[in-house]
Amino acid sequence: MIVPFQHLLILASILFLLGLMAVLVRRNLIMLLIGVEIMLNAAGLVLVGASALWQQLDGQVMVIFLMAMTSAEVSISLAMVVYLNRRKKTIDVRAFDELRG
Amino acid sequence: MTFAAPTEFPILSLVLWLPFVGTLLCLLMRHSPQACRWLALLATLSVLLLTVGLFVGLPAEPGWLLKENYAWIPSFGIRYSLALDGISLLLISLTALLQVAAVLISWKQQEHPPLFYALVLVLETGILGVFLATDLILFYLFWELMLIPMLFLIGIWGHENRVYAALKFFFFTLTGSLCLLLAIISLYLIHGEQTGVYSFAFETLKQTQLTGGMEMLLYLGFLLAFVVKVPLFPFHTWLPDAHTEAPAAGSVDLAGLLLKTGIYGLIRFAFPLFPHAAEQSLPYLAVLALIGIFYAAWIAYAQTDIKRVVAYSSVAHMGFVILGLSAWNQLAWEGALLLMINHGVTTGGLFILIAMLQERTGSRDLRGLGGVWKTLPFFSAFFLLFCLASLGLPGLANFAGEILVLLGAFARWPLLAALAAAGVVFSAAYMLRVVQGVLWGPLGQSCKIDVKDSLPTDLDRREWILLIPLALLVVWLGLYPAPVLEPLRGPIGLLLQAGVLP
Amino acid sequence: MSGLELQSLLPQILLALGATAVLMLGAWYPSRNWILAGAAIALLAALSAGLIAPAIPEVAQLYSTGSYARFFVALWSILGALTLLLSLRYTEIHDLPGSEYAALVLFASCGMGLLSAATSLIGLFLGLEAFTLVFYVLIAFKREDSRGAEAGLKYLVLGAVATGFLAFGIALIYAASGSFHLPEAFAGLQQDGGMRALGLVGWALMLVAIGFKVSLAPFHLWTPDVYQGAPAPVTGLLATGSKGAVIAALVPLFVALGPLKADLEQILWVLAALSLLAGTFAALPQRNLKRMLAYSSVVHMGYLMIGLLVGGPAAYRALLFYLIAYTVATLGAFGVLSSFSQRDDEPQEYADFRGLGYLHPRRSSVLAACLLSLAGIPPLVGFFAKFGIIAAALKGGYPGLAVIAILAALASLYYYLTPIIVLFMQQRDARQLRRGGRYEYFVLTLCFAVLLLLGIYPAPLFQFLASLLP
Amino acid sequence: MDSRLLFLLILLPLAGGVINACVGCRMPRRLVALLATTSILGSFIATLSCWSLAAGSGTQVKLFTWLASAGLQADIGLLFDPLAASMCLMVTGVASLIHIYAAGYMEHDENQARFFALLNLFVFAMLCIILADNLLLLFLGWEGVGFCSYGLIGFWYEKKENALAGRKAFIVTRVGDLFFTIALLWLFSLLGTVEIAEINLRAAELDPALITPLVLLLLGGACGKSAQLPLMTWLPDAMAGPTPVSALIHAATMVTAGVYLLCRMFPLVSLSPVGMAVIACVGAFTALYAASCALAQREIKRVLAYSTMSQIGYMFLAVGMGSVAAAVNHLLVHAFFKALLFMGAGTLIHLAGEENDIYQMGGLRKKNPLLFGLFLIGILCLAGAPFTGGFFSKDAILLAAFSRGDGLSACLWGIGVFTAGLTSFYSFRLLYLVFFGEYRGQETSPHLSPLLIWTLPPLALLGLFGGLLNLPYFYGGHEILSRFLGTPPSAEAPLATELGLLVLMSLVFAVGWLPAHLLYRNFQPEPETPWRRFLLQGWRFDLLYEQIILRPYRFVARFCWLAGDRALIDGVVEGIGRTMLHWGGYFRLLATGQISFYLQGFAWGLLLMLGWLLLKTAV
Amino acid sequence: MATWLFYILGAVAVVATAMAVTRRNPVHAVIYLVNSFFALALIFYLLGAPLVAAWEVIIYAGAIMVLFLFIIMMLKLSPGEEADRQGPGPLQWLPVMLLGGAILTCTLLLLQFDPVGGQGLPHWYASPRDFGYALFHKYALAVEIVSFQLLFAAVGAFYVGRAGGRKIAPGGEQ
Repeated sequence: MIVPFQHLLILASILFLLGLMAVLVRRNLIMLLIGVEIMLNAAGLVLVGASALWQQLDGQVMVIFLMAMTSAEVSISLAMVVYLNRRKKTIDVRAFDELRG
Repeated sequence: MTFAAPTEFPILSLVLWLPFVGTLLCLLMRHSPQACRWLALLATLSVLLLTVGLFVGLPAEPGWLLKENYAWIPSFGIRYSLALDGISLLLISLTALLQVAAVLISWKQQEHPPLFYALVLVLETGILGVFLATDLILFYLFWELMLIPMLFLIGIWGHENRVYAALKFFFFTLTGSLCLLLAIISLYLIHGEQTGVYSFAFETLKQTQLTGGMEMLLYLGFLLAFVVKVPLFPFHTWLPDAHTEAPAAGSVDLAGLLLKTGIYGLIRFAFPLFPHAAEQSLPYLAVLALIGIFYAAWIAYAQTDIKRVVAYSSVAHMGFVILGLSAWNQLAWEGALLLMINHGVTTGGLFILIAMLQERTGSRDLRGLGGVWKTLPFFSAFFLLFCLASLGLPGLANFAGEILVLLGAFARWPLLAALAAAGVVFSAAYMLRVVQGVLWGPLGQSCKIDVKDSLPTDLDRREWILLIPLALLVVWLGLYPAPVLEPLRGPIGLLLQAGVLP
Repeated sequence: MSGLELQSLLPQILLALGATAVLMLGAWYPSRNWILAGAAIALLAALSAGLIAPAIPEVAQLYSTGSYARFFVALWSILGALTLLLSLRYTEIHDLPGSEYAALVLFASCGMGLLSAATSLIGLFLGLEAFTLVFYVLIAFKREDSRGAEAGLKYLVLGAVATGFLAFGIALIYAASGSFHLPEAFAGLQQDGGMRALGLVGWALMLVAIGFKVSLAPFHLWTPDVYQGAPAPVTGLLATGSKGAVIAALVPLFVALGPLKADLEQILWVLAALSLLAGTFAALPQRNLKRMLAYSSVVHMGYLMIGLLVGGPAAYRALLFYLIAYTVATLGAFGVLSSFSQRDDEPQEYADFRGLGYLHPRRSSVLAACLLSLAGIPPLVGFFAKFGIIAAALKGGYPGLAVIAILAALASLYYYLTPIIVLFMQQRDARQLRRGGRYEYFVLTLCFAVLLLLGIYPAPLFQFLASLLP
Repeated sequence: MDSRLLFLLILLPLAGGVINACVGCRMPRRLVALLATTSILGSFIATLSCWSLAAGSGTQVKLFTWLASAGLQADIGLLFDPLAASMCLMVTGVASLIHIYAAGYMEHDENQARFFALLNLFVFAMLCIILADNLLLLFLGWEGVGFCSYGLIGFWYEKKENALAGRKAFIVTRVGDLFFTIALLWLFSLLGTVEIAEINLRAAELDPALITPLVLLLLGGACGKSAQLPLMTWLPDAMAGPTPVSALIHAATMVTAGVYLLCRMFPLVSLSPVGMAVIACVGAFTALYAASCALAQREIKRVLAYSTMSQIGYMFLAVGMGSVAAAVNHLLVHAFFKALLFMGAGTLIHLAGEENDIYQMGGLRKKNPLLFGLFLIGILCLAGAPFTGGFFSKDAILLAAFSRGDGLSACLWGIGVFTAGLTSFYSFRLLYLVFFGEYRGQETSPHLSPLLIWTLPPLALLGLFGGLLNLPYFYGGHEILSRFLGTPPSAEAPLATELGLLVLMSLVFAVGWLPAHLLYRNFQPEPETPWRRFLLQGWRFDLLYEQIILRPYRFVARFCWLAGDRALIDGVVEGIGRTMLHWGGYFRLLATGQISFYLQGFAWGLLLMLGWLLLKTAV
Repeated sequence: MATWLFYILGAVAVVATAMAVTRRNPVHAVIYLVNSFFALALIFYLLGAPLVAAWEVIIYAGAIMVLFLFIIMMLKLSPGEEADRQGPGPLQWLPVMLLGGAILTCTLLLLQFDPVGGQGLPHWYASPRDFGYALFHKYALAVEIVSFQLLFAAVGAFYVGRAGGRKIAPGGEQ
């Protein structure tokens, strides 16, 4: 065996939490998106580990879908970033609080 | 099911849905107000004829006189089941009558007549439904169905403070009815778990075995809903506002009918379903009723708005009714129900007259009115008559009911009944104050000219047609109530057996 | 993949291909009529869902083609069609590109259809993402409207994060059970009667994502902002379809979860109660119709959660009935809003509605009817919806929730009546609005009719839903 | 003869009243008056023709059942027995005369229809009281007369005071009615019937402990109607009504209803010595009180009103002393001469140009000697001049009191005698101030309708010779009335007593007359002393009641409204609503619009879930 | 040997991610992230997923991150761009770290209760052939759906990102 599966879970959780923290704390839209990417990667790590654990491919396939989905999402997000930056001349999420209450 | 087979011709459904058809037609013809007026009158009149026909045609015997029962929502065991006994018969007759009055009194309704008449008609369907339904969910549906049109009637066509009044009315009653819903569903589930028969049919649920605590809990759920509608003492504050702010038709319906639905719910559902809990609750009901009688009479004395006085007088009268019910004997119950009918007629008449007065003088304020007899003798005569009836002058409507209630109540609560008799004196105090302020004394400044800058004119033909029957009814019910009492006798007997007698 | 599979998945495929076709053709022949075409395609898909029997019960271990799935595919297709019909005039006055819009809405309803049909976590994930991605765009579709952009951004960021949660949750569950396919995926979570810790963590993560999608407290905060910013028809779709699809997908999920649900019970209880309270309280002081509806939708999701929590055929039946009632009423409300919307702005503040009831009686009364139905006033369908849920709660032994639900219903009347009062009971100083389009009137009439008919005679729908349940 | 003819008695006035009420305003005035008068005359004739039916225990007839419910059976039914018959005769007779008088008195009033309608209805209600065979019907009449008097006192409603006086009368009497109602309820719950005859029959069955309270309750009712202490304040104000009304309602008939009630229920009443004693005391003290007030009054009608009150006091005394016959006799005689006095007063007021104040009159003897003669007869009866009707009836009462012999009766007798003196004093004060001396009012020469004079003589005669009705054997009479009524003959007092009383009473009369003669023969205005004012204001009872009843009542009313309804109940309800809206504000604040805050929501939610799950799995 | 490699790579990934998350300058952040992705790719390879590892490098490190860089450049978010001039200081970090730490501890503690703890990851190798077979047979439908997603994402991105919406002044709006 390589490592106990648990260790992999621990690693993934740490990465996930790092991503989450980034999302929580950063104000720069780009950094928020990066945080999301980290979280998704953590998910991917778990999936790959699990597919190794169960010795079946579904997990790996899911990772592929995850990546594809991520790229789709990223494309829209970055388009959004461009669009918002064009409108407000900033990508600081704090600037977007016109709707509230 | 414990129900007999449905009657071959669904006369009850006809009575029930006729007004609703009227509503739809009104909405369709919303571009010609005149047509809507006549339509509404036609619909209400035909209902009146039908009910009078039933009243004359049906025998005065205990038990259901007519039944209808069809499957409706099998998955919940909800059935479309209507039934009619002497009590409901009287109440639907009253409803039909007062609705005609309501339409006639709002004949000159100027803003959005179609919507107005449509709502009045829906309201009629709702009230009739409440008096006819025997499936609890069906009953609840009609119970709620009364709220919305009334809300709009008050909120759209009301007076100065209408929205507040409308919301207050709505939330008071709705709070109660949601408790009712909760209780109904719980009862339904308990019965279902006991017998495996999931049904909302009243006669089925009556068989449910309940533990004391649970029975009391459910009973309180029912009680709250009905008592708020009646209204009993601490829950009455919605009524003065609603009555005062509502348009004439609204006030007539509120005072004449909606309050009655509360009483009806009590005797038809709350008491029979939970006899033991009901038995335990009677003393409290009696005391609250007595408090209500005094309290309302006092407050009425402090009002300057005539409508408010009459509204509070309704609270007092309903106090008498509840006192009668709490005495739990034939005499008192007959009196209570009779008083219910009489109060419907007299108070309805009073609100009609007040509306006429306001049409002419544009004021309901005692301080501004006075000496009306000089300018409007006929109007004043009617006003005096109805006021006297309302203060319980023997020979006029209310007295018959009140004295029966007192006689019956004295048997069980001597002290309370004796005190309640004092309420009659108080009612004289505030009613005569109104008569004083409106009819007698020098001409009040509001009465010098009416809205059309001329001396107010006395009753026109429509108003005569409206008032004569009511006046005759007031005298008839006062001098010869037997025709009303007989249909009541049998059903009341049954209801009293259903409960455990003290 | 075989022809059988294709044929069995026909409705979704129709939607997807139709969307593509509209997109492509629209590139050559730009026209707003593509929206009508899209509506036609969606209806076609609905028809096919209703008429053409599936050859095989499940496609590729991803999507079921059972009657339950088919029903929701049809429902969301029809919803898509109605949304498109509502959008026609809207896109005109706001000068939005027709074909893109139509294509995106079509694909959104395709995604919803897939989600409701999912029998595997992968399928769930893909379906969910499919329409989430589309909504990112649709919400920000009015590009000249800065509020739209902000709403889009909020939905995007939160959605992306939620996706992360969902993915991680699914991954954990897969790690625990070694399968994505229901019910094996959950069967693997079983450990001496309870749920494995891994499963618990996975479910917690998934619940966050789900809570975001259907806006349960405390994951609901985005709702009012996004509702307010998005174009009215899109808001309608977002409020009904995206939430409905998730709920519809949750039912089989919980069915598959079986007894393990017991471990999540308290959490679901708290979520439901919290949503009921938070939504109610926040909705009370609202003076903006869209925001009010947003918070009220939180409350409704609380009701649906009660249904899920109780479980069992009766509760699920009540839940689905509630879902449909909610969908119709909400669609109608937003339909009225979109048909009220003008070139320069769409009235949302109550101040804009004062006395509007007499200037536009038909649309106003439809709005009133929808609100009253949402409030659960008979004889509108909302009453039986609430009735069913509360009955289920009492029967399932959750009197506390039932009481909270009743109180929420009571309080809800305040915020549902306020706009009605503003519409009908205040002096009219509202300005005359342009009369709505033909299709809008059609949709609104439809909603109204459904509200009333189902309110008066709900029996058939109840029986039908009972027959649907897996 | 068909006993159902009896219903003509009550139906004729009713018909007259209803017709006048409905269409009277469309009929010529004369016709209105004619209709009213004939209807009353009709019922007078009916009474006479039905007289034979009254013999023995009378006849009972039933028209239809009014209220019938479990155990309760209240008919529209009449009991025509001697007591009722004699009352009927008096009421219808006096009423007819007064109607005729009123036709002249009101001939220029444009509201004649209303007046006569109410007057007829009043007679109808009064006859209901008299003839009712059950307490409910009696109560109907009881309230009916109350309403009619309300309407008639406030007949000239443009003047606020008149209407207010009417309202006062109605409500004060209604307070009395409250006790009557309670007595009724109680009797029904005890005996299970409201039939008067049956109640009287079975009264003996009742627990003696209960009878006294019952009697007191009945007394309360009687006090209200008959303006006895403490419910007497309404009667003087009631003089605001037209004079015929005062004559009919507030002198002859309605006010005596209380006495009649007590006589009616005498078999029950007599069972409670305590009750009897209380009745007697109330009577005696009222007699004294009213007489003392009458001393100081200036308005002619108020003097008469107080005198009425005091005479009714005598009747109560009689009942209390157990001599129904004496009471009834005095009732009848008093009715005659008091009606006479009031009608005379009405004429005088006309004569003096609608002037009420006796200081503004005087010397009217010369103006109209005939009227003077008639009025003098009235005064003599009132003052109890020997061998007038009033003398005999009063004498009988005092004799009854005297011959009882116990201490209380003795005191009451003393009071009675003293009051008799006062009575003759104020009567002659009135007479002198009005008729003697110089005329002090402004000159007027009103045209007097002959009806205003020629309706008086019959009453004068009746008053003068009313004594013969029940002339004791001592005077060679046969006590016709008491035999007719079937009451035990008055106590056979020894000759000495009889003689002594005769002399004493004559002396008392004289003692009353002499000072009046000296003081008022030629007019000088009386000095304004506090005592006089005290008496003038009826011992200031009105102020007292204002302070201890009305003011607290108003306060309670406002308090319940503002503090109870407005502040407490509405306060709570609206408070709940406001609180919820307030909290709603906080929940709104959560939606800050900040994306990262929303994300924090996610994180916190996740943390809580995981924490809970951890707790569950760990524990 | 693989075990040691795993831990080393794991450490690298964590450190690199941590750096990426905390960098003030987006460009640096992206570069660090690329590092961590490389590490993850190697871990994937260790776990017997060569193809996934390759794609991790190609798609994530290659495509997505480059896209990020491109956007950052395009928006001229050079160091000293005002949006994040002074990035979140300790004051912002502390609560978030506490929150994250709490969640992490809860997760890890919960995982203690899971039987999976004992299981080890075996040496295992999924050949690209099998992988492709699985992808295009069992999951062909899913692939189609994903492709549609990509298509509509592209459309959306194009629509949103397209320059010059109607009412936007060249200066933007503030």
